[in-house]
Amino acid sequence: MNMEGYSPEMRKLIEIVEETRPERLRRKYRKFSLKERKELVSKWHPDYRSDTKRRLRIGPCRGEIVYSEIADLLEAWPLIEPDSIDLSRIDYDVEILVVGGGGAGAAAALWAYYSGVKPEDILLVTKLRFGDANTVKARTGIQAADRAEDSPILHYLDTMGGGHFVNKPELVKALVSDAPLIIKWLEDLGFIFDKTPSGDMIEYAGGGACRRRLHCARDCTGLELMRVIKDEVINVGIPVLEYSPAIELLTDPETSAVSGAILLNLETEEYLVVCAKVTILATGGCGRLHAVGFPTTNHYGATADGIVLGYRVGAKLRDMDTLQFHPTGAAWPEAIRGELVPEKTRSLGGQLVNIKGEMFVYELEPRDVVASAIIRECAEGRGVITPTGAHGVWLDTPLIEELRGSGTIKKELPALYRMFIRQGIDITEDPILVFPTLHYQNGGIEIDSYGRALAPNGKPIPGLFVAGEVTGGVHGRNRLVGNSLADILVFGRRAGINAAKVAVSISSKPKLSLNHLKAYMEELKRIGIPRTKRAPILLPDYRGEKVLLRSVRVF
Amino acid sequence: MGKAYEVPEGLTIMKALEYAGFRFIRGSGCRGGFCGACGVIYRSPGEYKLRVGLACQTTVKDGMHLAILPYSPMVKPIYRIDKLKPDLGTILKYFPEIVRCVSCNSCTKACPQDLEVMEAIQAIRQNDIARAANLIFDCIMCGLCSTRCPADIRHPYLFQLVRRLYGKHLLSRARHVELRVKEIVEGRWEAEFSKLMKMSVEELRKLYTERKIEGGEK
Amino acid sequence: MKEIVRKIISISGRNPFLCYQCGLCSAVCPVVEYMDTPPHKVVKLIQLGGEELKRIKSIWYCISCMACVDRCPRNVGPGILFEAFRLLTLRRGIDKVDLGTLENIDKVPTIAVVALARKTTG
Amino acid sequence: MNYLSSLKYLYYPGCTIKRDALEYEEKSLLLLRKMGIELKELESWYCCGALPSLAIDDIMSYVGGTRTLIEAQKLIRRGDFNGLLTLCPMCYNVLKRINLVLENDPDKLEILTEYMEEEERYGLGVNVVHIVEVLAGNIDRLKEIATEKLTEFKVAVYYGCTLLRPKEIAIDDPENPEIIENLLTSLEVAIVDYPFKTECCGSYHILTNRNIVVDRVKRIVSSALRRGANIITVVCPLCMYNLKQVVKEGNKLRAMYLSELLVHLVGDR
Repeated sequence: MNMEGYSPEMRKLIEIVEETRPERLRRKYRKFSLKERKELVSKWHPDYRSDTKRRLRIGPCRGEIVYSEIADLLEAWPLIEPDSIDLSRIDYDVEILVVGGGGAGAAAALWAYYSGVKPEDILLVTKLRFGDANTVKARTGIQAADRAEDSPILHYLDTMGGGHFVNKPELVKALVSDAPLIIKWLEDLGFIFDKTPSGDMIEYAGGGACRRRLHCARDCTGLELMRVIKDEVINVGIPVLEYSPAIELLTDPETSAVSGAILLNLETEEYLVVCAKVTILATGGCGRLHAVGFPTTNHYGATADGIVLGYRVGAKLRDMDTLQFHPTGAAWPEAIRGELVPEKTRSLGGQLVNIKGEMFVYELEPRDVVASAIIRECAEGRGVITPTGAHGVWLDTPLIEELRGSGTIKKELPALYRMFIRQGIDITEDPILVFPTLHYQNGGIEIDSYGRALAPNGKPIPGLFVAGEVTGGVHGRNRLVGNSLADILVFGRRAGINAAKVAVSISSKPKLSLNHLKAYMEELKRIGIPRTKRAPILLPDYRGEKVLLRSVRVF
Repeated sequence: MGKAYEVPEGLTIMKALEYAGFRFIRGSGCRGGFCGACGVIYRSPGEYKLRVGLACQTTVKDGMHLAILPYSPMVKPIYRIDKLKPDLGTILKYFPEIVRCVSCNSCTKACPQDLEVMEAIQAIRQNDIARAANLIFDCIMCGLCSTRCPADIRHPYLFQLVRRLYGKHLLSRARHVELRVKEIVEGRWEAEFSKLMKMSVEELRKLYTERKIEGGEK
Repeated sequence: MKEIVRKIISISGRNPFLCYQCGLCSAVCPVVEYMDTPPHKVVKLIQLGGEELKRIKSIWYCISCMACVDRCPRNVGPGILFEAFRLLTLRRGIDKVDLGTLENIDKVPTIAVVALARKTTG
Repeated sequence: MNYLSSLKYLYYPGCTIKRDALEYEEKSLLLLRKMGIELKELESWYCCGALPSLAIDDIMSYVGGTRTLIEAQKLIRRGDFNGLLTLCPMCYNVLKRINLVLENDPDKLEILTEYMEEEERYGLGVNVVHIVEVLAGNIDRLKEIATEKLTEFKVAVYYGCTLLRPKEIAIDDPENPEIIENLLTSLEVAIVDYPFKTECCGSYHILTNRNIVVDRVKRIVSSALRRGANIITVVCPLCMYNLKQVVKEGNKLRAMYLSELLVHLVGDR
């Protein structure tokens, strides 16, 4: 079987897409009404199926429904035995500990530094390399309402509407009000935005947004973002510890405030003790849990570690019964299955088309609507089945060239073009097959507008800030394109600034304990969780079945 | 790595190694060709060329010999971007090795992003920062070019400096962004926000449905 | 013939044994006064192939101005022998100048830096 | 200028012109334009290496220059160009010597061609010229437009090394070059003769042994001064930089690029 390019059977199907192209070039599919949207989503989206989730049996949010994969992590034993950890020997004694080396963590560290904390009093720790995060994979852009035709108010409405109106208003207000400021900050740092020669931003339309508001750096916005702020973190001298994920938070036995973390050096397998006045969790999302068996666009380390750590110290989770399935992940060829086909492909005019060459959805509906529509087409037999048995619908990329002139794809979507040409498919000539892919964790640890982690009683957990994808509340039950990069920077910044304020106000050195963990373990014992179930998992395991069955752990 | 494993056809090198039983700590990042964590060097049977690529983007071929590069050693210079002048002098100070480029083109051949790396180095040498920044915009900083460079150029960090010099000092600033920031800081939108935040979901929903979409749909 | 001499000959393509020590090279060399061994004497030492060859620093002062090469009546081209001599060091990966330590590197014309790099780094 | 046939050259600026000698470029281009000589800058060009390797087995050091020559070759095929012009004598020297080596050694050209993997091979024969040669060869055009008299100028001409050595590529007699003097004399500019016009300025020692450069330049400058010069004219950006370590603003002696001097002469200062 040839695994690159298209098979002759698939080529026949592509002819149908080509036949209907001239007709489709002339019109757009109408938008769904709110009622139609709701019907579609509730029937086809995994968020609305009952077999994908279950009730939590322990912890601060006992009784709440979350995705089963998340519940499995929360109902699991820690990696360490509290009594075997020597907390008297502190390896790093800092003011602010930032856990996570993606966009949110880097922004938090920088803004803590800008707020007066000495760089050497900050420590940024990360599981893989600094910058190995979903941030680098964010392709399409950053939303910020900065054009005269636009306003933060409209951005607010779009975000609330996209999130099904369950977003936390104070967080959305913070997001939309700070976003332009973030754009300015990035400009100051030397971020290369798509601009006109006079310096005006070229802004693109995004699904669910009523104004063109996406600020892009070609189709590698997240990559450019991570490159720039990582460079800056190193320049200002903030120490970074790579391959050292936090595997547990520490609490002060007297105040119950979070007072640092236990890290694991992945390469030497030794644990490290960090004492910190304030800890900022910026650990990212959960795509690598492969909820409901979906492929994912996420990076290798997206395993929801922060959710586990935060929950064990009493943080409230919200909207963990919803995940974002990006409507367009590559469905073929197998080598890139699940990888993101950015929304910009649709912003530029790429239409979604079923096996009969019909449009079945307006391509710029909110993501959950588009994803549901694609799942429906495939479930009802109007999708294409690939040689490896995956489902998909066509995304008519050559249409972009017809609409906007030849050369548009290479100019506007170079990374996408490259990803496919490596696999023998020229997207300027042939359409591509797409299917929803697990993309984003909509919910997470609930925060307030200062970035503080909240307990179920609505009070902040002292010493703990949270930022980025690991948080919940900003996006409600569905995130709009371009709001994730805005989110990580807006709340990374807020967490950094406010953590700095708190750190300055604390004069005494916090004490360290794992008391919270002991209490949590009592609960685990009570409901009879087997000792073999452990979390955080840190990295997914993709080893072949044969190997796993015969695995003997020696080293 | 000199040892044979049998894997299914069509897998990327990364997935093939995992199938064979390897579990990555280093050498796996975004898994989508964006982070440069998984540089790999390989030779194929019947080929004398030593090739490089990304393990997550390169499909395995029968008989291929390979090694994952866990890290590309190079030290990043420290600078304050706002204090620098966007010209070759600045770059020479931090990356003097670029004068050692002999236009051998090994870098371009190594680039998994198909960038014109050698052209970019030469553009820097010609003091054309803007052209260089645009040529290497898509750099994922994998460092594969650096491993092949006889001039010992630290391309990833060099290009990072070039891009920032361009973005900071040569691109015009967006005036409309500054205006909006000023408005927000001055509280221009506060009144509307407080109205909006007090609204019921029904009221919000009505505003949302009735809002005009820019460009509209036909 | 000593290995070092053989190498100098093969890299330069010139024959040091043709030199009859007229001293013209040293007379026209613009930097001879900074050298520990004047060019004609370096050529003599190459002919002899002795141990002291390894201690000669003159070659790092030569800037390939070609004055000695053009005027050498025996077509020995001391400057070209010097180049081969330098390359014996540079080709082992040993740099004679650390470009990273040059204080005025950002101020001088680029050609000066390029030329220095080509003549003193390997 | 219509009665003069149009002359066209490709132009290879080299790294230093675009950064350290912008005024040299500006004046040169202006002068040539006024003389009815058209220049077209190469679209891509590569570092020549500044000083050629003198070893016979250093083929790698020819790669940049040869790539540039191939670029020129492509354009020459399409347009009617008289050659590839350089302002920087180091670029001139390197390109000229690469031509020489490759003409005399077909094996080297073969190895290079194989290695470079360019779209086409270098067919030799790109005529590399230095601006001085073009000016000297078109004195008539210069005379035509020279409206000013520079009676106050007493010019010492400084050639440096790389236009004259090795003798195989020299633009004039390397022991006693007079090409620039003749040019200036025919334009009625007063010349001062002195013995150091082909002495090395110390070149790249400016980076590591500045004192060598200062010593050398002092010797050159004081000789010119003693003989009554008030202008020392230069064609190389590195010579210029090195001279300026000694020749400062307000001195009796002023350092001036040849093009700058000639631009004075055509009344466009």
